[in-house]
Amino acid sequence: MQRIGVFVCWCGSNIAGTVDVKAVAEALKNEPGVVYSANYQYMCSQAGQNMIIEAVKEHKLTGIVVCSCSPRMHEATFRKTAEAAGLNPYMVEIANIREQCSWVHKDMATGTEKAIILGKAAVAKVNLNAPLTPGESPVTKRALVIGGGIAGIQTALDIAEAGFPVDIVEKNPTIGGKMAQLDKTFPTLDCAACILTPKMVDVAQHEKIRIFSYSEVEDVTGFVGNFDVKIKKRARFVKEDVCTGCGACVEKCPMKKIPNEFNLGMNNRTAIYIPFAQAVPKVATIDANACNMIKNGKCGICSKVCTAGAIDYTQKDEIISEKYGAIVVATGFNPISMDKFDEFAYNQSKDVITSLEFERLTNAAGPTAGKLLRPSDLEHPHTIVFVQCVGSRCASCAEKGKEYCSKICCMYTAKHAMLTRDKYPDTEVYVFYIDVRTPGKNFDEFYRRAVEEYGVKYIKGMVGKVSPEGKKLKVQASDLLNNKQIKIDADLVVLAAAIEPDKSARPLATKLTASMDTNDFFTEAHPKLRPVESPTAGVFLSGACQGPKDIPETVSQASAAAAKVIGLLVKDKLKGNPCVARSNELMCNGCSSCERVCPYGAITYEDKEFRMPDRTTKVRRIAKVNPAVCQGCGACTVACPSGAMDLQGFANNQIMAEVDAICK
Amino acid sequence: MRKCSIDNINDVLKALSEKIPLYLPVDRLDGKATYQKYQEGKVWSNALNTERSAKDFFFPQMENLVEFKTQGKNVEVIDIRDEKQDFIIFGVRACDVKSFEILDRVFLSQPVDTFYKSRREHGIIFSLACSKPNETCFCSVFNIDATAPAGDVTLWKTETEVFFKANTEKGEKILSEIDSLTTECGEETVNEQREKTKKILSKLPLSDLDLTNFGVGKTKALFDSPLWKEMSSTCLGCGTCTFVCPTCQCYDIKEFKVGDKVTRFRCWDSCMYSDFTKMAHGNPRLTQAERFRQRFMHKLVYYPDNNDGLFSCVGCGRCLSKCPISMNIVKVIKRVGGKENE
Amino acid sequence: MQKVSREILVDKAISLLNQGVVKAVFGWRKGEFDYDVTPAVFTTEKDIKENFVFNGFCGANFSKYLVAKTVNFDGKILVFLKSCDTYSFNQLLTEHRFDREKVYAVGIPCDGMADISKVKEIAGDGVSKIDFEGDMMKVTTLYQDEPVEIKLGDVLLERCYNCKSKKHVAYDELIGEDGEVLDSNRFDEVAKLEAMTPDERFAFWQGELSKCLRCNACRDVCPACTCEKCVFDNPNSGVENKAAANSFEEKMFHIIRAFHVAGRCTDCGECSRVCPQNIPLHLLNRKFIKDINQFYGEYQAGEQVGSRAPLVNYTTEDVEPCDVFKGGEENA
Amino acid sequence: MDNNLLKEELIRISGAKPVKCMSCGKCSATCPAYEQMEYHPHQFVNMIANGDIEPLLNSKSIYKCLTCFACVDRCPRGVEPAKLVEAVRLVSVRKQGNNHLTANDIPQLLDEEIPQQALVSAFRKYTK
Amino acid sequence: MQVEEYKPLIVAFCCNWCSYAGADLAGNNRLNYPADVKIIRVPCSCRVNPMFILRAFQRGADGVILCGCHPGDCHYTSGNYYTRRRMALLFSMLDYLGIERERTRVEWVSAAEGAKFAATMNDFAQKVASLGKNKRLEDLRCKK
Repeated sequence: MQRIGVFVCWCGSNIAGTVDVKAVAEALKNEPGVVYSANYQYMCSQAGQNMIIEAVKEHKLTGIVVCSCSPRMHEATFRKTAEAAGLNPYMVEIANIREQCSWVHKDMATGTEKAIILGKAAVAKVNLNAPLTPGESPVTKRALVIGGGIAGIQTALDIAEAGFPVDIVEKNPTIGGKMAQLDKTFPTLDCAACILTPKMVDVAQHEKIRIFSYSEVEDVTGFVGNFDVKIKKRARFVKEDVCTGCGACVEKCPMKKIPNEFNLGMNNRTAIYIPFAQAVPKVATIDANACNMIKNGKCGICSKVCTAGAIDYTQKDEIISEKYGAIVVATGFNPISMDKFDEFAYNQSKDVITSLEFERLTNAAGPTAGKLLRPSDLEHPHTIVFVQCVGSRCASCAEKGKEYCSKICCMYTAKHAMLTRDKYPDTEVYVFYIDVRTPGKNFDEFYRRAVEEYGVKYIKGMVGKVSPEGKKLKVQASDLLNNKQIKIDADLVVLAAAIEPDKSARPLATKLTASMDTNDFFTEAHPKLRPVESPTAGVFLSGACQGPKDIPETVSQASAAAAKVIGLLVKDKLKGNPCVARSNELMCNGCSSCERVCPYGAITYEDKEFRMPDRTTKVRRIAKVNPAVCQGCGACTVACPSGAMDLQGFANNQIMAEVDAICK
Repeated sequence: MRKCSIDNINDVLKALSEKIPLYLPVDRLDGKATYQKYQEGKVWSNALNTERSAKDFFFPQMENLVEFKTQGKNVEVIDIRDEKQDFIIFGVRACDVKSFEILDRVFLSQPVDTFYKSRREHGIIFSLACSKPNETCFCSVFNIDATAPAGDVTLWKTETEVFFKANTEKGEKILSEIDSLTTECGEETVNEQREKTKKILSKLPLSDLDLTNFGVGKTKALFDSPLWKEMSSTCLGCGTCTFVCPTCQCYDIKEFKVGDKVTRFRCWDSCMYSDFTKMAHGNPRLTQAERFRQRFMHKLVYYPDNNDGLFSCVGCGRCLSKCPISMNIVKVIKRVGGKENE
Repeated sequence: MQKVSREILVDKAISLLNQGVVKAVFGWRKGEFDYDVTPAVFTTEKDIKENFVFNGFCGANFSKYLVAKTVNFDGKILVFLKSCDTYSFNQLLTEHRFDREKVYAVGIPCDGMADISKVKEIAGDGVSKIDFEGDMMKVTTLYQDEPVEIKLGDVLLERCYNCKSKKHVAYDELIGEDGEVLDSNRFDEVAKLEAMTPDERFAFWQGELSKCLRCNACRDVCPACTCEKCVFDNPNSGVENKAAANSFEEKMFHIIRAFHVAGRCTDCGECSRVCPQNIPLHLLNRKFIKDINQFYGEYQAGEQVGSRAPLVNYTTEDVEPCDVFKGGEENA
Repeated sequence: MDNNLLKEELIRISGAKPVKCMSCGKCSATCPAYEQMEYHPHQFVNMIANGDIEPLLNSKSIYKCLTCFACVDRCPRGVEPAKLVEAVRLVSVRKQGNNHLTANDIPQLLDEEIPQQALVSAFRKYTK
Repeated sequence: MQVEEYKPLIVAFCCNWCSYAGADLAGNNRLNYPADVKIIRVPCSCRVNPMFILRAFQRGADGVILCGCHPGDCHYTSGNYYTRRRMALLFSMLDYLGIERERTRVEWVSAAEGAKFAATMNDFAQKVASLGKNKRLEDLRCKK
């Protein structure tokens, strides 16, 4: 049986003005378990708190009810008071007789009556309170960043700068991501490579950063502060630590007709290759699907020309196990496939290209060495049509496009148009748009410059049809402002394809038990207040894996995620919230209902042996809650049909006791 | 013996119920008969028997015993027993009448259950002879004469008439009050019906049940039979058989708390339930097989052991028709008491 | 007469037993009367030959038994599953309630099972013999000189009358042809109730639920109710109650019982079949199923192993609780 | 008929959703009968959404739509403009005397080239 | 004749992050609502078990209202979506059993919506009062 002390606060006249605090204290004295009841002007004052501490000692109290303002105000205060008095802080309950009583009711009789009832409910709850201790878990001081684009790079650098080791896992042979493929960046028009490659080098040279390129996350177990991750390092048949990146092998490789992914298939590479000159790590990789030596055992030229002896045709995939305290997802985006947009003739004509392909066409390191040439005949295009919102804002057909706005297309199209006019003043440049969206620092100015200074023709309306005719592309479009249908004979059509999360994100989310929205973007823990955290504790989000973003936004989110990670890693121990779910193994059916509603992936299952009534044993599947991961929402407690799952601090019997007390 | 025309039975019921509340089998909407309080418009059912047994009248499913009220640190005990008034149960079949005797031996032996006793004293039983027993009936096995049941008054019903015969002083007194509605008659019609019914009874498929292997002193022989486990293996552990049984008499005592008031009540328990007789140390019968055995051993061995060989089954057949898996006392008698077990 | 005869099942059982594929057989055991069959476990050829029965009264759904019977059982158990039973079977697998490896499931076709109380309503009491001939049964009673002929279709169990599917969604082996998912009228009764006024509905349910004995047969037979400890048996749950003490307790029990199986109930109809008081319990479960289908899209529990039950799922566009009544009014 | 009622009627007949339109103009961009039309597909959508329906009813544009459904196929928002045009046409044709094609006109249209089926379906489509 | 004014008893379950804070804000702004409304704090609306709601009716509540964050704003991201499904089904079932639908309600109240909280409680209390005492889900043992 508890020995409960009740402390009724006047809050000056805030409470005492409409609640007869003495009557409340008097009435609660007779409640079961109550051994002491008092009232005081300001319970939250030092004097008030001392009064509680004294009473705990004098009356050997085991539980405390404070009838005062909202628990959102002073629950923490009185928990500390209880702790100071030698009580478990979770033996305190607050009856909210200010915000929810004295301030909303006018007359003394009503207020007093309600305050007594609220007090009784709190007493009924405290009677069933049990001391709770927050669980503690150690923190592994190492972070994992999944994805080596600008988001991953920035996050890794920031974390490493704070002194914590970081591993980057990148599925491609090099880090750099999409930004490495870009030519210039809006709105400042600096060269992407010029600002990205120094960062890539920083990463490569940072003593706290390890890069696992050509690698993927295989499996994740554990929880915040204590993730166990298995990383699959795919065989690249080149010893990373030995290869100097000299490129002799690339030169001599006889298999020269492999579409070059880095240039989006617009030119070819060899079977052994280095994606681009500034690749990090600058190490060759053998494409096993293309290499004759690996496929048929015939060739071996690269091994002969490699003076460092880095080639190893027998290399196998390798699994690396490592412990991490935090995981940052930075898996990025891809343009969607244009295959389904027949009206734009993407598959019919080489001269209909996506914007990313346009980036490569204008890039000095690209397939045309920076000269803008038509892919079909390598002639200089004179009329270029840019089409915006291809597959974005597309609500009608989920299999074709995306319902959301891809956010970056308006700006990069303005950039493309402007640069084209700048370099080739003899070209006609048309941009067909639905809306031009330019929220961002210097963004609208940039777009207006394209129109006003560079003479880019912006036409409000969509392109309906592109049909290749001879060397030309017949573009049929509408000009909504002039209410005209326009027909243009274009040389090049550039489609601003919608962007979507990388395909590797969905399986990764499953491994991380991080939640995703229907578009496969990772969901944040709170859309406004916790935008860089995933609901799964210890998993953070960086860059376009969370939603479409441009580079400045990506970098700020990347640094924000890094700050959150650093905040986690500096702690030696994680103290949990003890008000978490707990499963009663004896009653658990192992049915998985709780696991399915848990937004944090805090529930796992294990087989456990139980004694049966007839004294035999049986092995049963039961749920286990990881208190470090559980956030205490209680969704599982209702999903559980047997009531095996209960929430500490808000237990079934406690809430029912409150209901009873209120209703009697 | 007196009689009245079947057409006048409502007048009789009305007259009887004027002074004393009367309960009789009435067809529910789903066609099944239950005991309901008589009032104008209620029609006496022609069904062979009621869905639930008549034990509810003396041993209801739930009954409040006492109340406690706490005030501060004091506890006040409140006797909530209300004085029972007389009541009539009309149309009780022989099997259910016999069940009262079986319950009496439990509740009226020392220490007397005063709740039961007071109800029993106030109850006036109008029993009804059977004429069309069902294939599930086996009361004759327990030497119950379905054609002449006991009770304060015995009734026989034919297509056209209802016959009344008082067996006790109570019965005579109450019959005399409705003299004006009945006429004196001979016993020929009744005897004729009884002979006819007896013939049917003797031909009933379960009338040849052999109980020789049960009864006094058979505990040792039957207790360890492997059949208990086998036969109980698909038992669901529900309480249907015990709750429809007219002789099952186990109950649990529980409390219901509202604020400062606690009501202590008793309610039927079932030996089929996993928490049956569960105590602080746990449960003495760990598996369904043991609980299953308890039910049938109690009816067929332990009870007779303590009650001069009287079986505590009356062959009403309710458990036969109600068990969700069709497991029942007849199957137990045949298999556990039959050749298989010898 | 069922499409599949007792002999086929007996042969199947014996051959699987003798081949050593299974070590025990779940089947129906012959009782005192032709309609009286008990679920039982057979382990010997002799027992199967003598006591295995299969006729139009084999309604019992064996799926739930597998939860208890497969535990610590060395080897496989043969279970015969009617199409409706296979849904429960899958649902239990979804909830990890037994080890699929320990079961050999044989799907059997079913023409619907008879309800003996409906037979007795037509033939009268004192049924002494029932012979099956095609889809007719000849019922001999103690009180009628000539056997009464009854069509199976006229005395089906409610759930068979509104059979939702003749398709087997799980089996290792199927006897005969598989059937199809049917367009049943199983929600008609629910719609009829929804069309009543609240007062009428209240009176209806008050009448039905007041018959409740709290024998727990509905719960104990239910293949979705396999909790290690039911809240109604757990003194610490706050809702434990042994007796249907009053009309509140009756409603509480049935609301919570139905809610706990909502989205998991396959509508196998066992609850109504076993209720000794003939309470139409399926109308509570079906209300939930109907609502789920209407609000959250068609969902059939047990159709697929591993499917996500509607109550442990959501969409951001779900109907608001205050709007659920609008559907009902449209129906009215 | 009151404009709002007319709008409701058009939406009901067509089952289309003009409110989903984001004014991209792809319907008009894709329309093969654009030049023949006084009002273009995107205008149909916009004008119906605004309840400005009378001009459409009186315009010959409703008979210029080929019902090729290119706009329906291409519309990124699932607005289905062709169905709206069709609905306006139906509303017009359903008014007594508004038949676009009468039986008397047909002999003049007959020639060797034209498939009879086309005339039959045109007659069905343009007549009450 | 003076008839004592009937006062309904209303239990309001409020989630800690939005609705409870909304109720606090109603207090801060001194917005009145009937004292018949008694609030129970839960971490999230998804903590509310249908058994709690029935329990409240059993023990004498005349109306039960559940308040949570607006869909999409749940502190735990998805809790109120589960609440929405559970309560939709539960309320539909209560209605099916003939229990007055106005006795139960779910309302989404954010921490900023003090005024909405007060208005909701005023409206709910008034609707429940017009229904009179809860007779259809009462437990006579709990009456005084």
